Amino acid sequence: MTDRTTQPDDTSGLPLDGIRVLDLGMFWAGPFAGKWLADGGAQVIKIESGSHPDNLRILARGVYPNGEPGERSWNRSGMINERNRNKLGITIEMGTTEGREIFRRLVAISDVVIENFSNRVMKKWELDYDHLSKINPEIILASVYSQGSTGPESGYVSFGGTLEQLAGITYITGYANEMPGVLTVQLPDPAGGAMATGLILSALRQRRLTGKGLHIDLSQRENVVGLLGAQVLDFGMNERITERIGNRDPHMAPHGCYRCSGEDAWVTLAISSDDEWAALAHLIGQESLIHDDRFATVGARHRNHDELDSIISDWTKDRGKIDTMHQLQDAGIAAGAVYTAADLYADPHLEARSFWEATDEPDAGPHRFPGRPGQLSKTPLGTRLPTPTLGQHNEYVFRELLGMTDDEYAALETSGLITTEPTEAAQKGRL
Amino acid sequence: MSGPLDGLTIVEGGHGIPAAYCTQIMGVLGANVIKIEPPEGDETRRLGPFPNDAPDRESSALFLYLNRNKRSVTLDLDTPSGQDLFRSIVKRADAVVENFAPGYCDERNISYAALSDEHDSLVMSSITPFGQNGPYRDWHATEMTLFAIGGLMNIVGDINREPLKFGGSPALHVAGINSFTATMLAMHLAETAGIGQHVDVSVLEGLGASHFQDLVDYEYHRTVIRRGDMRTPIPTSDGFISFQVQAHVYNDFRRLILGPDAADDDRDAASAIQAQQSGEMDLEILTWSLEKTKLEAYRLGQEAHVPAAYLADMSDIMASPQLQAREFFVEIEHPKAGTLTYPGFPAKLTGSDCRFEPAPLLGQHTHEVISEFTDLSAAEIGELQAAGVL
Amino acid sequence: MKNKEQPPLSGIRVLDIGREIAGPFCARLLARLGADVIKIEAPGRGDPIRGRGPFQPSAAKGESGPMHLYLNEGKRGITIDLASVSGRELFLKLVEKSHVVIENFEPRVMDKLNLAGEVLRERQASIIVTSISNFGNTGPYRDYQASELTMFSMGGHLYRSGQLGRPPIRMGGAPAEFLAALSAAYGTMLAIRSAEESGIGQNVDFSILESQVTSHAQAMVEVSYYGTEVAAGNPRGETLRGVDTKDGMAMVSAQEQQMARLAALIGAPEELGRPNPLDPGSSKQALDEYLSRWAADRTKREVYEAGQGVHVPASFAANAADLIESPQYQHRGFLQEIDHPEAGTVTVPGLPFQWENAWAPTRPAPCLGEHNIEVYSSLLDISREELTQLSGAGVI
Amino acid sequence: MANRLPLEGIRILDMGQFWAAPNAGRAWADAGAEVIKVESCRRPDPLRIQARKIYPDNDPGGEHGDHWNRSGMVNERNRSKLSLALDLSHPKGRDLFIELAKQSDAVSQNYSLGVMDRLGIGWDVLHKANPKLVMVSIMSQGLTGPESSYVSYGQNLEQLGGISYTSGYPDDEKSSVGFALPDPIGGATAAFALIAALRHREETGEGLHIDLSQREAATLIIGDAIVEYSLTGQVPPRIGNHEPGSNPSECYPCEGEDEWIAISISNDAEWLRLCEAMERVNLGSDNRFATIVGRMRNRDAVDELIGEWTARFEKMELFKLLQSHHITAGAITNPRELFQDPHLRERGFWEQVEDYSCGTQEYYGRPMHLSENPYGTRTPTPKLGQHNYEILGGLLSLSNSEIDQLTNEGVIGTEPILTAEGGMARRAS
Repeated sequence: MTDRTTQPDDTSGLPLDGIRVLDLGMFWAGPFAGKWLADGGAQVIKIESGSHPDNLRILARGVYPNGEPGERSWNRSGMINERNRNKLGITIEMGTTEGREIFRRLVAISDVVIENFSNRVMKKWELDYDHLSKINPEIILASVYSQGSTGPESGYVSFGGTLEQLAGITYITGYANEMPGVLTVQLPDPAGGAMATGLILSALRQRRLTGKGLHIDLSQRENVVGLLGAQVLDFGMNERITERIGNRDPHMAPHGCYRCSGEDAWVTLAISSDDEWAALAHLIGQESLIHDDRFATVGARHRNHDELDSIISDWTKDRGKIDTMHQLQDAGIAAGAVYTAADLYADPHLEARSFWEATDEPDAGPHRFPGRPGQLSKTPLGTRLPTPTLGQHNEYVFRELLGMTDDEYAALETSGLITTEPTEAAQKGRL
Repeated sequence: MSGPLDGLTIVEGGHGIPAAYCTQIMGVLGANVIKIEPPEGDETRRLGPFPNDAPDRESSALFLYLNRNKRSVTLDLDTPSGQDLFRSIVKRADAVVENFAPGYCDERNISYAALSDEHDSLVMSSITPFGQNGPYRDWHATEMTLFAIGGLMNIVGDINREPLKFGGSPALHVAGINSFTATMLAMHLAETAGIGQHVDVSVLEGLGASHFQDLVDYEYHRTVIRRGDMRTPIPTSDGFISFQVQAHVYNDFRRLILGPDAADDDRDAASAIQAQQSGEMDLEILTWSLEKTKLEAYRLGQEAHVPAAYLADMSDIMASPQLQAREFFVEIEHPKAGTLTYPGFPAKLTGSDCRFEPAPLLGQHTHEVISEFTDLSAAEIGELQAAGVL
Repeated sequence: MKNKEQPPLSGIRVLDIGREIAGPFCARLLARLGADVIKIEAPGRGDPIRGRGPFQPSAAKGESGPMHLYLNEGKRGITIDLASVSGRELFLKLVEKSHVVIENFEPRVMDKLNLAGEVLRERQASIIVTSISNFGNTGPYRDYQASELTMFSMGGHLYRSGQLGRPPIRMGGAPAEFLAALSAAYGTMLAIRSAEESGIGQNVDFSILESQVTSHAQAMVEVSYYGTEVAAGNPRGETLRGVDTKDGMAMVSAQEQQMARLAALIGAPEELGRPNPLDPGSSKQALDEYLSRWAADRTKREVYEAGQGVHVPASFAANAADLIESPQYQHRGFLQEIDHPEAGTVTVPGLPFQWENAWAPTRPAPCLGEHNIEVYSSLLDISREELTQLSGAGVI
Repeated sequence: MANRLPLEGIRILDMGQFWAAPNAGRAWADAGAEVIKVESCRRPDPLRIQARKIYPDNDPGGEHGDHWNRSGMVNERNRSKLSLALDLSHPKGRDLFIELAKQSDAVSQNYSLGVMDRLGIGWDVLHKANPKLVMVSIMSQGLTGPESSYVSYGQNLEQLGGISYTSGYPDDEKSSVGFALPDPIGGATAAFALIAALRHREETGEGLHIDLSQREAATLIIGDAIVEYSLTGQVPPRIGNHEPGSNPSECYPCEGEDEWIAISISNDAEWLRLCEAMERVNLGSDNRFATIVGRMRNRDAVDELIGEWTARFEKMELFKLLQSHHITAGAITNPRELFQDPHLRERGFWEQVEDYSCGTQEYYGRPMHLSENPYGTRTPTPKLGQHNYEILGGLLSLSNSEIDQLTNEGVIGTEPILTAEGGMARRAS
């Protein structure tokens, strides 16, 4: 259905070649799904507006090359550039009837719409599934809600961090027998984005079977609770509330994170069997401990875990974390140095796997960003296009895809329905 | 139709969480999942918790959750007889999802190359900690070590103490979601163009692609982000809450705590928030929070459009009005473990329903599946059982 | 003094680490007499005999095979990985609370596990280790591999079986292993008796091959006295002198002094009942012809009853159905019904002898690891938390 | 203490005849029990004087002409016992027996049903005389039940116990061969049943009567068939030489006339090792044979290619060759070969016994060694009535003249009175 003659990139042969996606996603979860589909060869059109650009373009404390916002800072924000590759970028003032009319025209020629607004927004715009399916009965609307479209808390706003708390991860994360902490890695967003992508692909299959589009009502909170199935069942089985146990493990011992030489340098290791324990004892030159009653058996190692920790720390504390990781792995022991971003970028394994992908944003310059968890043998996925600048592909989308005339297009620009710059008000947020 | 993946037959192999969670999702969505277990069973059958803490290979909470909706076939893949049966089953399946160690399948002549030989549109997803190649290919890994190498552990915990893993095994579960997505991507091409392929999923790379900010900080201006001083949440009468205050809601937040007639803060949002986070309003916040339950405080915050959250433990999760209103939890009856409450599915798709059948007993469907997928007679199946292959 | 309601071996605890047939059956005999037998299996896979069907199509793996249900009835079941340090320690703790260990691994295995009798007796001086092996724990064939077929082949019986031009044919069931188990149970009882007197345990080294050699009626002494067995030359082709009946095979083994009664029974001429001393063969043959005609329109049981009615040793080839319906077995209560959680109600043979309260009330064969909690918590009082740790590490 | 034999101090009156019961008696005697073989001159153990007699070099006479003491079947299985030849049909004989029973721990017998009672030494009598006495009756079909009076030989019991039905070629019900195993099975069962009963008696102080059925003992061998039938309602089929799970498992021809070797391949790896042994490695990857299903479906081809290979070897050479490749195999050996077998020789399985009337002979030993109780043949099989004086004088403290008197009255003796042989065949062998 897509006119390829002037399409900015070539997706032929890729799995999703020919699928068009309208990506209204903001922040992370929504755009993450859009990126997945774009990687897969879909034509993903990221839709923002001057008044409401993706917030990651205008964060209060954004990340810019060499820390300099520079001109057009909204195109230089690392957070936006890291997660919108392979997309086309356009702007539409969705707040206006005219803007939404244009959007409807795009819906008519698209397969998928992704949004992660709070559940009020699309209704307010009369762009919820009922309305969209009237425009295009085969449309698939993927709503990446924080808590789903229904229920008393469905309107509540959230971020990855708050979802971790609401879904129970934060409560079970922390130092044993101490107060909890507000600890986050924002895992819910990539998890929700990936789940949404899989569901969109499943929905495409359902559409192939039924000829009908559908609405995906995804709750990120539920998606995260789903990562804790065993803990949920444990509550029902044993009326037990999972508590914080630091870096310990219910089954493996020793199992922990040990200080190495250097600033804030650490290595983790996990022992799952008597044989691995023997291997560790050999490695740290303490063969005598192998049959020591305190450590010889599984139960004993759990009971005397504190003693073990100090013995292991004594060994690790004067060693480099990376060398230690290699030594442990060479001995057949599961171990991992606590990597910083710098360590990740320097890691030879990821290098050998060509995990990092080069992009060259018009306003931010060449950089390397992470690839993806899955690689396909016959249709390798990669970075074809850098993250678009705000409204970068307005012309292609409105002229080529919607077939607007020069006058119509000029009218759009002058009316301010489309733009390549955030409004003053929008930029104020960054101050 | 019951689910979007109706009619898909998925063969699952290997041990542990990622592959099992991936196919668990597919099973809920309607796929016919055949779990190939070694005669001694999937390792997760050994992992607690168990009902009444009584270890039993049929009632591991982790196993019950990861493997619902599946059929279990026991097969000794170390024998040519077992490998031959595996190939016959795959011949009639659409996809294989496995997390055997790298090289395992090649040694047994059930690699993608071997399997796709007679099956062009076969999709095979291989999930491993570090991927199918590269120097760490054969390294051992656990949730914690991957969380560490993945660069996430570095930002969890207190800067003056050891970094922390997340509780439970979320990273390995997310790897399962990533595998689901990658597999579906390949399935799309297989079903529309008849082209199958091998999908190489790396748990580590999934984590590497899941950083919010610190990678960019390093790439853009070589700043290494570490965990800071651990912020403790705000205590309430019965637990903890926290606010994630941003510029555009900062004054709403002031009014929430200080009262409706509190004046706007005239500082710029950024520095105001910084001040607040470094404890400027702590006393006022405590006075406000301590006389509320965590749920009340959470609601009041949200109604004031301030992103608020409470630290939910498992009892809070099960009692959550929101999750209950969504009918998120489902009850499943299992012959050995009894009727238990499980997480349902995080999404509702119009026009299809989710499926929730109990996890299989070890080898429960060996006879059924072997007769369905091969031409073996009952006597031949009996011989294979006696020989320990099935 | 113990009251006589208690079975004879009450108070004796047996650790059965046997697999397949011989070891487990030996332990089962002791269980039937009231010993507390704990069957110890490898985690996950369990005793390979569990794989022997037939199974109902949707049966849980390894729980409802007839041979398993038969051999392991009356025992409690737990799992231990004996090859792991933690598992070995668990086992040794159990040894401290037990009297007998029964094993039928290949001879080198117990040494490799560092669980030889001498080692066990460091923890429990009175422990008895009964080892049932194919060729015994010494000698050139010590480490040779064997199965029921190959053991029976070497036992000196098979050479005269079957028909010329066809391979020799073994005896049904698993006679070599079952006979060995019965004799090993005797050896074990002797050692128990000795240990109860002296407090000192010992090793019982049992050889299946040797038990086969001691199972000959006369061949061995013939060889010893004559230098050859009488049946030497080519004995094959001689099969049971069976007669066909309406519903199977029967046999009438009349001796000379019984011929007359047999002749009368089957309506043969009287003179056939008085074999001609010069040519006994001919009259025997003639008698056999009458016999087959007589038997042809009778059922196997009728032939059996009629023959026995005139005190002639008659019998019929009973199959499993005949045995379950046998009035004799029913009268003696030799076969009993047991309810098994997976298999339902099954009929299992008891012991071939009885006296008042000889038999312990039995229990069905255990599911894999069924009694882990019971045994580990109550006997070794290990916490459930630690059990979960052990389970996670694959030790139990 | 430990090297004190397990059954030392136990006295057993062994009235066993023929095979099964005397075997049990020998087992007890070897283990230290004082086992008195009670026969009578009128009714000695039939094997002394009756069918299937085997004499050294086939010569009944020997130097003393006491052929009844030269019967191999008796001498093989009555070692380590004492012999008392006592006429139980004589009132004095019966009374003496009862007196002995008072001083004994156990009585073992395998007469036909009712004989002991007719002799006036049934369980009730003996139990009254000695409440602590344990008696074991080794019967064809037990002491009770509608068929308990039926007569049978080992082969009949093989049939009635269900063994014959499962034996033989799958395609030929009549092909099953009698091995008369119910006798050794019955003997072994009796041996361990008595020790269990003795323990029970010592703990409860009460004697008891063991009612043993050889038919039931035979059924133990096929007990799984009973369980299977109760589960499936199907009578398990005859499977010949096949072993469940092993493909192939069969006897294959070897060099020489009617020589065979049994091979049982229990998994694919073992099949590969066989292919190596046969120097046909290419077969390992041959899809017809590489898997269990393949070998089942090409059974004839498998048997053919193995058979033509094995036929080139002498069976014992092949046995060792296969075992060196860790392949489960066993040569079909005959008693002569077993008698010479180096393994049994090295294990000291054969015992040289200086018999009273047969010179030095070799007999099989026992299938087990007890590390702390090295036990075995203590004395040769006694001559008929050899210990009359010792026993009556020692245990019943009769004077020599009293014993002479009994001899003259024919109550005891040392020579069979070759009359009453009738009815022997009716006894359970």
